[in-house]
Amino acid sequence: MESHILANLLVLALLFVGAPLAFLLLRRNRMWSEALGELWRRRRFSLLVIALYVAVALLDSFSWVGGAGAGEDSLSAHEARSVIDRAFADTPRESSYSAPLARGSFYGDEPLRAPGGHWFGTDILGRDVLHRTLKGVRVALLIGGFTSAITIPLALLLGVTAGYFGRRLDDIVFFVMSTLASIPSLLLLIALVIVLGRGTWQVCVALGITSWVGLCRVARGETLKLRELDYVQAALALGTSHLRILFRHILPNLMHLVIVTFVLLFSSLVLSETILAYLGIGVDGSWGQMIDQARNELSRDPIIWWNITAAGAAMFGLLLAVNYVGDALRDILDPRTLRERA
Amino acid sequence: MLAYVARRLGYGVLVVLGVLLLLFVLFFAVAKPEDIARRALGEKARQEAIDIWIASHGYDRPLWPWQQPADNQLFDHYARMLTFDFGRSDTDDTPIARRLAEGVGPTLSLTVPLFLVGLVIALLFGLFVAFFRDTYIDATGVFLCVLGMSVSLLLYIIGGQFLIGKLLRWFPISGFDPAPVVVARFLALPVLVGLLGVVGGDVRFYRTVFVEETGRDYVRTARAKGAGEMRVMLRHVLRNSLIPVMTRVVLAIPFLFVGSLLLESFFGIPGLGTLTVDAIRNNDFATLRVMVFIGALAFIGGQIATDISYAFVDPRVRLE
Amino acid sequence: MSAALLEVEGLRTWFPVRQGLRRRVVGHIRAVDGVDLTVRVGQTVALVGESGCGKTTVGRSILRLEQPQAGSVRFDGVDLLAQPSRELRQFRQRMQIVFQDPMASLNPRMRVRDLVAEGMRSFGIGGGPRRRTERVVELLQRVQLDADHLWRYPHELSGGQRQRIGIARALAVEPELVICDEAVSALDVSIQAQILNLLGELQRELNLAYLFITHDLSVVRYLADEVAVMYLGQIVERGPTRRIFEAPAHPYTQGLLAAAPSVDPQRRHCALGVLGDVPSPAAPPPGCRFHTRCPKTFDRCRREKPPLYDCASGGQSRCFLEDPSQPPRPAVSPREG
Amino acid sequence: MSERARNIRARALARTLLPALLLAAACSNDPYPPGDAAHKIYYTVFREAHRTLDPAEAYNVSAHKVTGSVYDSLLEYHYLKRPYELGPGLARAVPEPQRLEDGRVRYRFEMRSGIGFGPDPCFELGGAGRRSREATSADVAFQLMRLADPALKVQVTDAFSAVQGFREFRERLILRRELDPAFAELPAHKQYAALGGMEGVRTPSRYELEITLARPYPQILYWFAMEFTTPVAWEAVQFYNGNEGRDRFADHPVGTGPFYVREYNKHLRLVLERNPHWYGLRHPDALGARYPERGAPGDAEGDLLGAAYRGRALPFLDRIEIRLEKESIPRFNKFLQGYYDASSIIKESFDQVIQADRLSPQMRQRGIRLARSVAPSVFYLGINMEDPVLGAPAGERGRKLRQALSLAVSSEPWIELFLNGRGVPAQTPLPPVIFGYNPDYRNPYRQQQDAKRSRARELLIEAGYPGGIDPDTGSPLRLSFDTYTLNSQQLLERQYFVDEWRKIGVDVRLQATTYNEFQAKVERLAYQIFFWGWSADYPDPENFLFLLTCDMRRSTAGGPNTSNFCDQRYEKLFAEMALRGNDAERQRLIGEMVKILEEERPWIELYHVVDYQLSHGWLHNVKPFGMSHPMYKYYDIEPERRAALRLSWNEPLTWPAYALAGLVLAALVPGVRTFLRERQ
Repeated sequence: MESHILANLLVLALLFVGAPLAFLLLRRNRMWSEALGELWRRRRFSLLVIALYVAVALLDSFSWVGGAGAGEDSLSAHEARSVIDRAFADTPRESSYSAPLARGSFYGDEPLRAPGGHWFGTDILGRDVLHRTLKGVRVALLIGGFTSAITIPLALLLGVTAGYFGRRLDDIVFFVMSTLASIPSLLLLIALVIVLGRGTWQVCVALGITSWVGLCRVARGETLKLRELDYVQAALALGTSHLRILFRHILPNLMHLVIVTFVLLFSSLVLSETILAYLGIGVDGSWGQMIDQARNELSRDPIIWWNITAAGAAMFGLLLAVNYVGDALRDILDPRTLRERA
Repeated sequence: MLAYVARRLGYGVLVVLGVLLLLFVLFFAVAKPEDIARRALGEKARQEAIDIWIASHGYDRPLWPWQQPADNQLFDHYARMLTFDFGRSDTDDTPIARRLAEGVGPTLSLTVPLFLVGLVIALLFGLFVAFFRDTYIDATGVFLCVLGMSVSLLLYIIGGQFLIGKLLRWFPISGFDPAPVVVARFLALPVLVGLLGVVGGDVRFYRTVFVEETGRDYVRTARAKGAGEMRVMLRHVLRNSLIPVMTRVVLAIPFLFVGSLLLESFFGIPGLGTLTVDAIRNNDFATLRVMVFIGALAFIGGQIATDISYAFVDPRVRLE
Repeated sequence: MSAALLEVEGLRTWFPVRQGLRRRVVGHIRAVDGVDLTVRVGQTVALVGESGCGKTTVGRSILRLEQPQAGSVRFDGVDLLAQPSRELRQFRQRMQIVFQDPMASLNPRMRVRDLVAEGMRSFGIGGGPRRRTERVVELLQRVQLDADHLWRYPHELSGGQRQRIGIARALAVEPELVICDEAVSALDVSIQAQILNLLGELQRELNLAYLFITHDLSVVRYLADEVAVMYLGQIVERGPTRRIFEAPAHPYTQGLLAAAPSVDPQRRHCALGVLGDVPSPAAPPPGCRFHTRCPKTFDRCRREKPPLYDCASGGQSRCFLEDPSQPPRPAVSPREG
Repeated sequence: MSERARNIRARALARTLLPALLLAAACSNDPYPPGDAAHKIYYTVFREAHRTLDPAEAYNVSAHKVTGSVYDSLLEYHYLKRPYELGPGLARAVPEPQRLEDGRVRYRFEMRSGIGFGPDPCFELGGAGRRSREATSADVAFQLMRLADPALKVQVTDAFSAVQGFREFRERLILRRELDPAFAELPAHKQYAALGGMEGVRTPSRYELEITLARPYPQILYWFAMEFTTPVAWEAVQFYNGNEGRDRFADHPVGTGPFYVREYNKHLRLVLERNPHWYGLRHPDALGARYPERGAPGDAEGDLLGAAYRGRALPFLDRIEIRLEKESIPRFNKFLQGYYDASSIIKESFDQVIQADRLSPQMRQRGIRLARSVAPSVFYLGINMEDPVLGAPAGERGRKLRQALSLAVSSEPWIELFLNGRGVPAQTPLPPVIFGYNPDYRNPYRQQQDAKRSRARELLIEAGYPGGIDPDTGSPLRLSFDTYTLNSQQLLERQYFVDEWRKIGVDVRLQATTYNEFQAKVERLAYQIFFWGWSADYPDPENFLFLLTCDMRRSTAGGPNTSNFCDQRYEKLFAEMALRGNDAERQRLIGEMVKILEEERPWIELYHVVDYQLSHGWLHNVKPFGMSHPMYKYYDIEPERRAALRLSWNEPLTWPAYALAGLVLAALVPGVRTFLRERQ
């Protein structure tokens, strides 16, 4: 099956099954809906910014073949293009650099094909920088999303079972954790990408392998604590099965830690990718790659600033919002404050 | 106590063995020696030369002990790493130990000032922000920290070189020279840029620690006794926050030896970070393996030191 | 007298102490060291002792939340300790536990309805979810809570309300025996009384048996039919409540009673009139375990371990003073009271 | 306040101020130790640590900067004359070929006496206290045998395989080493001697060297103008074996050149100093020992034939410092600041430096000079001729497809975008400075007008892919462009071609892999289009056209013909062309070969590099050479002028620091004041 159809299905599933489900679950659970309400009160702007990024990423993930090709590019009619790509069908490529909203090319001042049409200018190959920046949103969220899709289940599975059942299993998990944690993560990450090969999946898997330990440690430590708590003992006395205890009593009570850890992890993932991009093993189309491609343009004379600025600002905007939300979440979900608010 | 130290060390050794196994799987079982050989020999190398190279580096032997118990790469890997016989670089056959010895000076000359200055600034700024908590200074401080953390170091480096190196001409844009006065010139810019990348997270951490500490009873008591605000912050809060601060500091020390990949390679400092970046760029697995190993060793050592020193210092830490 | 519901014999729960490089077991904390107990249908037995004496471990061992090393716990004639954990489930329905800290024993992420219904669900009581909710409402009413508490979270309730939820949760599975592990210790005195009254009412209505674990003798005076006093993992005295309160036989019980009005654990030590701390359960003193702190110690206490002697006034006491063969000694004048 | 307390205060103050003072003293961008400014030191760069500086192995521009200065060769190019002219170096004259009756060819070199190796402790091996010795023909012979040694990573063995007995010597060496471990332990020169040397290399006397070729190969003389055939001291090879803390020979050059290596930190810098034993000091009249009297037309008008230099004894410089500088922008900025003496132009600053095709006024005002030259090199997109879709197996369809691809991409805009126009669009493999280049020839498949794009579309239809659609699958024809760089900036350069091909409807995918993976693909023949370049070893058309011969095929012979092009007509013409001197017939033969390439399109020729060399006014006698060969012995520097200019150009701008500090203070003061008031 064509990969874009798979991606579409995923987007649709996310939009029409995942999102309502999550919404309902949150609505049903007053604890979470209250936390979200509090978050919304405190960080309205940051949440809106993140929502905007997510929307762009979703629009860029939904693509189909057909429709009018983009100008003279006859191939594009045969390719799956996303909603974002189609939105830029009317801003044709230029021959090379042009400044934001310029009417002529940057060198030579020849008239552009879309005078004033490139809000963020064009890059050396004449591609619209806004278009590329927006496409970077999806890559960034993909890096964060896929990595956490690998990291969180793995970390939870190992951390919670190790903490709950203890003994041998705990010894093994703890040993693996200390082994992985003792390797400087950036070096391990690079080694993994080099060995696994280059590509989005490989980078995500490598990021996942290097980042699950932190979360796993948190999950294990918290489970160790929770396991001894009276309500778990009470559940045991009530004949509740281990599986149900794990899912009803342990997991929900460390979810807040997972969420906070994840949110703070997200920014470090995106930042790590820029280093990978600099080393030539990053993800295609990422902001890291844009920055790396553009890093020498600041030295051009006259200076070409819009490429690096666009990518840097887009990344900065996302990470600032994410960090702010993460900060607020940490306060809101802290059980101590929970009790205080009660 | 002795038993505890011994056990902690024993576990450290076990982790070292685990790290080595992981490295072996990564660099020997997954990577193909032919790739490394071709990279080392250049584009015009013939198969014959590649075979010679692989044989001379011992990459043609069986990997695992069950394939050949006497002479296999796994045992060789363990034996070499544990005796610190690091062998030669895959790219140019220089002894890796020598490159490490050459690189550690420049690396420390960057990381130590960066670490010390960063620590002082982060502590002072953290105290400062905690002192003015809930004022606009605090809010601005936290915002600046988050700001600092949200920007890629890559951007700081590019911007720093452009602004300070090129426009303001304060310091050389890049390079290194061990001569005493000149080295300060070379290090000033990378240290400045590195601070931007490091300080944000540290300040936020320290601020949290300090704010938590100022909420405690003894601080209130001290205030009630009429101690000045400055005195409270410096004498009481700072002193009592030492444990979390020390933890973070001690955990950062091992990384001094690994160096900063980006800073060193952009500023042309011939340290261990550059060594690593070169190894990455050249698929020099022999060197990369050693670098990862050294990093892990430093980290494990640091952790053991922290744990043991806790056991000595903090009566609350149980040894069991 | 009704039939024995729970018979504990020679219960021993030791926790291993590991040390050294190879983590060898070098000793044990003898939390519970040969305890016998009997609880009859519809009866309340109080297990009393200082904190750290192992009384909580007894409760948990009975429910097999801890794994005892030896002895037997017969519930309705079946030895629970010999049961595989699969079989254990049906007995867990018949025995329940109420914990000390109502906040810690209620999952903060669950609503009252789910908390109370959890046991029903796992034992398949009460049919479908809707029926279960109805039953939860009934239970709430039974513990004197309104139905509108149904959808609240524990942190939205007061301490007393929480403990009522804890009781409702225990009752939900229709147990015959409820182990109350310091069930009222964390509550204010006025609320304590309310909960104790509630427990009494429930016992009458549902013909429940209680094993009431507490450090506070005063709490059990009007509730318990029988009292067992524990010291360092062993029962040192037991007997009908009235007898224990009026004529305590064991010096330790006497000390406890003397200290009873005081809530402060530290002051209780002083009031006990005995020196030093509780000895370590890892290395209990030879002879009588209480001899290091007993105001009436004599030679034999240091040499021999006293068995439980039947007391003249009913019950038993682990003290050579009760030994019929022991020549009467000039009694060190006992404390007034 | 007590005396003591005051003391402590003062000390604390000093302690806080000291680093600040130190920083202030350090606040300068001069990267060199003070005192060096007064010397004739030439500063230049290397981009990454040299893997090897062994003259038998080193084969790139950066390494040749060092090896070319440290190792002298028997022959040398004239510094100024163009077309290139070969003259004597360590040899007294350029030898004439002697044809022997069985088809072999013999060259007899006569070396100068008194050629001294640069000072080095390794010569103690030949007698205590010795720091140097005379180089003789045996040292050249030793090096020629090293070229055949399989233990060395020699990349030019093909060129020397014409020497009689070269391959046999190599095989005997392999065999003997395998069979006889004791032999393998011997120092290299003893091993070679034990084998009786190489058949085609003889040293009749201390200063005579006789080379016998099994077949004619007139281009061999060019190889004697390169470091590969320099005299190498056996002492250096034996001593620097990498054991017991000694360097490897590859990291420790010892040669007879005008400079010797005084200090080498692989990851910092390499310092060359005048060689006190250089032959030029004894033979001041030797051609390579003095500055030329005459040059090419135009040289006299420039800076190149100044009266102060003509006929003067070389070298002029005291020292050469080659520093590691990985990134191009800092390197160029340091050049602009006066800390490097010469530089190429980075594309980022091109428009600042060059305006209207000449140096910008700012640059001229600084006294910077520009030298332009076409390098003997070619860059091209190669097509794997063994590919079933694109290559020879596809027959006429493949040929049309290649022609279409060739027509679709244009060199001119690419050169403009990525090289700032510093390239000559290539029509054939031959660059302008090489014999056989025809300035009037226009390749019909490389001419770039928009009209040609429609011709490319027609060719696609003829090839059976109308509109780029493969009729078999009904979807666009998908090809792979296999690149071996992960550098994102180079990927942009590759992306340009992909975008061009898109315009005619061919879906070419950029397959960016590491160098290793690319090599593996080449090994498996799993590649279609690739980007490659060739820089001439010597100025002869043979050195370009051999890249497309059957013998050099990558797939069968592991040679540099990565296109795997093999055409019998081309082969015949090549054999004839290679042996001829530069005459009209040779020109005609080359023309025919070019015609074949024009039709077959194994390459899409892109461009020949035009070097733009900038040098500061204080640096004299710089003429770009083209081939990778450093000419530092001809350079000269005015250190006083340089020191003065550096100072005036690098005054730091300090006001922003004060402004920033003021701003921070201004932001803080009100907050602190209100806060303190509240607390009190």
